[in-house]
Amino acid sequence: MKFLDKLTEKTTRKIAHKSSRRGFLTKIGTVVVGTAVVPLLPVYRAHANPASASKYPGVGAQSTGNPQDPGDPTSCDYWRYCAIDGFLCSCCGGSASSCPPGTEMSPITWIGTCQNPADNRNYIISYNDCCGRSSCGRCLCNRNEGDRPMIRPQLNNDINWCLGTESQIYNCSTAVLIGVALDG
Amino acid sequence: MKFLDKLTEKTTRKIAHKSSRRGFLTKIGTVVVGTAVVPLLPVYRAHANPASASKYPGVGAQSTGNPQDPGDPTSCDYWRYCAIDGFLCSCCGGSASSCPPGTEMSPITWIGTCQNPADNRNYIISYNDCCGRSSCGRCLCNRNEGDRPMIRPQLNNDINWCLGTESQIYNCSTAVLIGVALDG
Amino acid sequence: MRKFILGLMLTTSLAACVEGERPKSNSSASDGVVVSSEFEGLPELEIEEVGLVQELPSDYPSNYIFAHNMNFYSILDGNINIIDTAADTLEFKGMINAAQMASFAQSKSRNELYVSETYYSRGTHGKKTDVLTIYDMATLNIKDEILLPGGKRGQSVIQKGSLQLINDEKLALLWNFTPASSISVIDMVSREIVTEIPTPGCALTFPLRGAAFATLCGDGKVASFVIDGADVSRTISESFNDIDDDAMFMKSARVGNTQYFPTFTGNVRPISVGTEQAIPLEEWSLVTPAERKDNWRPSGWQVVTAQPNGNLFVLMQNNGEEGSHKAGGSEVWIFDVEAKKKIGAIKLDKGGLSIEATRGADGHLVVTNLEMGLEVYSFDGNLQRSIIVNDTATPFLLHAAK
Amino acid sequence: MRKFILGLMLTTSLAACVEGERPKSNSSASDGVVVSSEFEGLPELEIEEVGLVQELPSDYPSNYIFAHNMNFYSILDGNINIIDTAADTLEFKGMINAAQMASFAQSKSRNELYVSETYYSRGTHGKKTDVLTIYDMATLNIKDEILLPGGKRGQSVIQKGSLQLINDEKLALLWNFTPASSISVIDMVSREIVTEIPTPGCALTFPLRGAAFATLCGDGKVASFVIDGADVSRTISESFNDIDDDAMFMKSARVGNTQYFPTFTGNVRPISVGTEQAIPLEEWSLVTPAERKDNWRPSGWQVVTAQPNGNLFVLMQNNGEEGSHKAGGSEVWIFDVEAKKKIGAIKLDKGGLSIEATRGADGHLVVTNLEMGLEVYSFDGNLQRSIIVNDTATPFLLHAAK
Repeated sequence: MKFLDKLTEKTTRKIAHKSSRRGFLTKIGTVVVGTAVVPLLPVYRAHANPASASKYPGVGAQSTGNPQDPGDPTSCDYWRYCAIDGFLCSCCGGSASSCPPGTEMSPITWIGTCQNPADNRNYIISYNDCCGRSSCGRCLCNRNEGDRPMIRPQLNNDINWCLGTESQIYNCSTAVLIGVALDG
Repeated sequence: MKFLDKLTEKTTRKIAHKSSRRGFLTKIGTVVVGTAVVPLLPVYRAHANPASASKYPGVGAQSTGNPQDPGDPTSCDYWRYCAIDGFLCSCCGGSASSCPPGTEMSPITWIGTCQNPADNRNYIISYNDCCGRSSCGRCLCNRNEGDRPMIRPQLNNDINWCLGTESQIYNCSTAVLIGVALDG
Repeated sequence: MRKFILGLMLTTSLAACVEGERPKSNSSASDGVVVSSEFEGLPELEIEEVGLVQELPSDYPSNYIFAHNMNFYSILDGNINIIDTAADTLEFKGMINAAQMASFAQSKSRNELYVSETYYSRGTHGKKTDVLTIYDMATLNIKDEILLPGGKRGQSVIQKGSLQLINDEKLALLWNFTPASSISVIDMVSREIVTEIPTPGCALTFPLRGAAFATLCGDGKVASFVIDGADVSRTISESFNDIDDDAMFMKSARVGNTQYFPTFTGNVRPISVGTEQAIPLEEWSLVTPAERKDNWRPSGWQVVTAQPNGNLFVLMQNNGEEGSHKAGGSEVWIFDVEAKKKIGAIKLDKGGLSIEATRGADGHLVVTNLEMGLEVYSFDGNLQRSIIVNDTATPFLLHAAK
Repeated sequence: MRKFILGLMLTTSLAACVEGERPKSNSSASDGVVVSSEFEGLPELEIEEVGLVQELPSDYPSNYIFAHNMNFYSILDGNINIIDTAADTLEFKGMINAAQMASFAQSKSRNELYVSETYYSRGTHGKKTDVLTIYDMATLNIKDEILLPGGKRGQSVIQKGSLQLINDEKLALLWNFTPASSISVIDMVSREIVTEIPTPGCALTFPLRGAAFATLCGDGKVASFVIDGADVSRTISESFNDIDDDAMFMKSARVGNTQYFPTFTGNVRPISVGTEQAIPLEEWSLVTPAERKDNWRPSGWQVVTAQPNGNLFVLMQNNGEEGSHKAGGSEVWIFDVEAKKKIGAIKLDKGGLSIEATRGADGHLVVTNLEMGLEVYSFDGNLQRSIIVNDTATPFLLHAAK
């Protein structure tokens, strides 16, 4: 029963705070309806190691290899994950922007806006789900910045966004960088 | 990941020891083939509370109400469970000898011989599985006294004994007292 | 190895034995030396019947709760667990399966349980089947199933608004999402699908009086629908839900004829549901100015519950902020909805993700804590017991027995 | 609330950035004040493609392992996880589902994975389908499935003997149990069921040379079968397996042309498998008289593994006794099978339930520990890394990539 770790609330909240004064996607979601409207899943909680809040035990660390894209894609506090909900595909045989072998990426998806701490830009992140295999079970992560109730589906991560795929079974979630949010 | 508790090895082993000098069902199993030949499931492990090895956390204690049938049927060290394998039906809406509502008791089952510490008799226990609902998930318990490899199926608890039931999906295991083993 | 002979003897009853009286623990046997015990001369234990299956009362006591385990680590194998929250023994009553982000409802008048769910012919792939499964409450056996055509059943993190009963439990309302949103209306007596109501831009439902229901919409309005056979009439309110800056949670609880929706920043919006038309009432604050400054806000999954004719309970966190609305709360605040005033607070032992008040005079508050166990509190805040649903369960949603 | 305009600009590559060079952590933004950073003037990060799915090499490196998660808490939703046990990053390669106590095998010659499994049309109930599912190793997509008639597929705690490939991977052997025992023979090239061989009193299989296999039986004998199309010939050994007092585990490992079966009390039984007929060889002791006195015994689930042309590894516990044979071990002992002698021991960090040696010169020992995580040891006993399969997995069985 200890596999759901409440300690990580703190981690998650810290990050959420970092960009909480920034704008959210409330106005943008509908613009990107072409690609648009994202992933699945529920509750504000990540499964991190109490000793090192940003690290899931038994999961190897990763790096993008790009200093302008800092952080660990297997960590719930990676900057792109500001509104993700589910198992991180980076831990499941995929990457932050690709699905594990044998799954299918949902074409319909929900969008978040996350600030990159390296260049201080706000990027549009498309949280496409990978579908057709059951729960990956690694690196459960939930962050809700900009999340709004289901009557704004393009802004909601509670819906099973495995839609338009051959199977609606949810495996993991990606965070694909699809644009820049300019502060007008 | 801590939900599988290795501490309970000790509990289980202590019990196993208690009757390990007694005879096993090696000769008897085949006799009872009518009712006979039992339940499912795998590995020597119980999920007990480290603080009190005989108690699963969040599960209410029970009593048979009969001093000649001592112990707690929600505890892996209850005397009847000397060769059980799976989730205890006593924790799942059934009892030591009955299935939870909505499930079906397997007519085919595997037999163990357990010593009752109250009257020092060896009783024949039929480990019938309850089937048709998925894993109950409470009180996982595995003890293997008298367990033999699958070439003696009537003595093996690794086989899914949800056979002869409408569905082979395993829910939990009972320990029905069906006779007395007389030391000839 | 010694030889045993099987003796299947029916022994006489031991009912005379005094309950609770424990035998002296002198039963350790070593090397075949049988130590004598006070039961040595007594008849053998009675032989038991094989094949017994438990049943439940068809009308559940008000302390029963349905703990819906979404089973996040195997979503396609979710389940609903029936638990007696007032019991210190035999608290787990039974389980029904509820596959793939299922929805759940109970009919008190027909003693039935309903699960709308989704299956694939090969578990994770193959042919998809949406179905509403009907269980008998006493046996937990499946009585029937209603096939749901079109593959449009809405799937989300489990919530109450996706399956509701109205009109004295005669009609069921099922939320669809493809991503087009609609509501399927099913006659639960004849078990036929009556109609499908398009609800573009709206989601989930809550009951109104009679054969009517309401749904919240993305433009901040609430739409009301009255069903007359296959005919449906609709009214829509003005916009009142500030989704951008202070969204109403889509979780609500009813006291009397009013449905209460907490908002992200700490207000509550009442909606009158006593007629066939939902009427938004004036919002009030759950927090004092000082509490607001400390960012006390509702947070969790099912963040609100109520005694049907009593108080409102809201799961609260402090230091809340944008994005923290599903984090879970540290306290449950109790509100007198007439006085619009906090009248109590329960500090939670292990935090709370979802809350549910059981019905009846002797009710209590049940909490899914942040470790995914259940905790039962008296309404005045005393922790009465902890109950595990199962070792790996994620019981995000609780339904009190009607 | 501020307004944003979406800018979908393709930025130039940042490949020039030096890997590993981290930006100074001066990115905290508060109240809209954007703090300058060294990347401030640089082009935006490149826009990424939506829809990408990873692939694997069709010939897996020898460090890969298949961790079969029986998923004890949702048995109908088991899975097989492909893990690079030599990697400190990107160690998890992918997953295929494996429902309801499935069996698994891999074909190196066809780059295929096989899963024999069972589905119900309604998850836990309804119409039952046994099927052998065929996956492409590079894409992990399903290539085909072979329906298994008769509903007789044997279900047990997952083990290797329930699905074996023989005759240069051309034939698959499937264990059936109803409780009558039989072996289905499937031609994996034409994907047709060739025959079903009754094996009363016997269970599981292990390969012999060519189109032949062996099975252990309840009378202590081993039966050998040679398949010639639909014709099958059989030979049976004398009785040698003392199932009552020192049973052979039905888990074994092969070194050269010999299959090694540990026994419950600490011996090992070699069986010659180099011809079309299994020939029991002389048993020898895994333990010294002193170790036997301390009751050092094999214990766990998959208690034995081997380097194909090297040493034998056995998972051992001390203070063993009747009923402790699945408890799991504290050490892995390494044996030179020619000298019949222990040549090393690895003390396990968190105990072991199952063990598997990866192939190739740079191999290592992979252990499912008693907390259900994986640990990777060098053959000389150094713990190299810990890998979690998933948070609730019960990976009782490991298969090294061929």
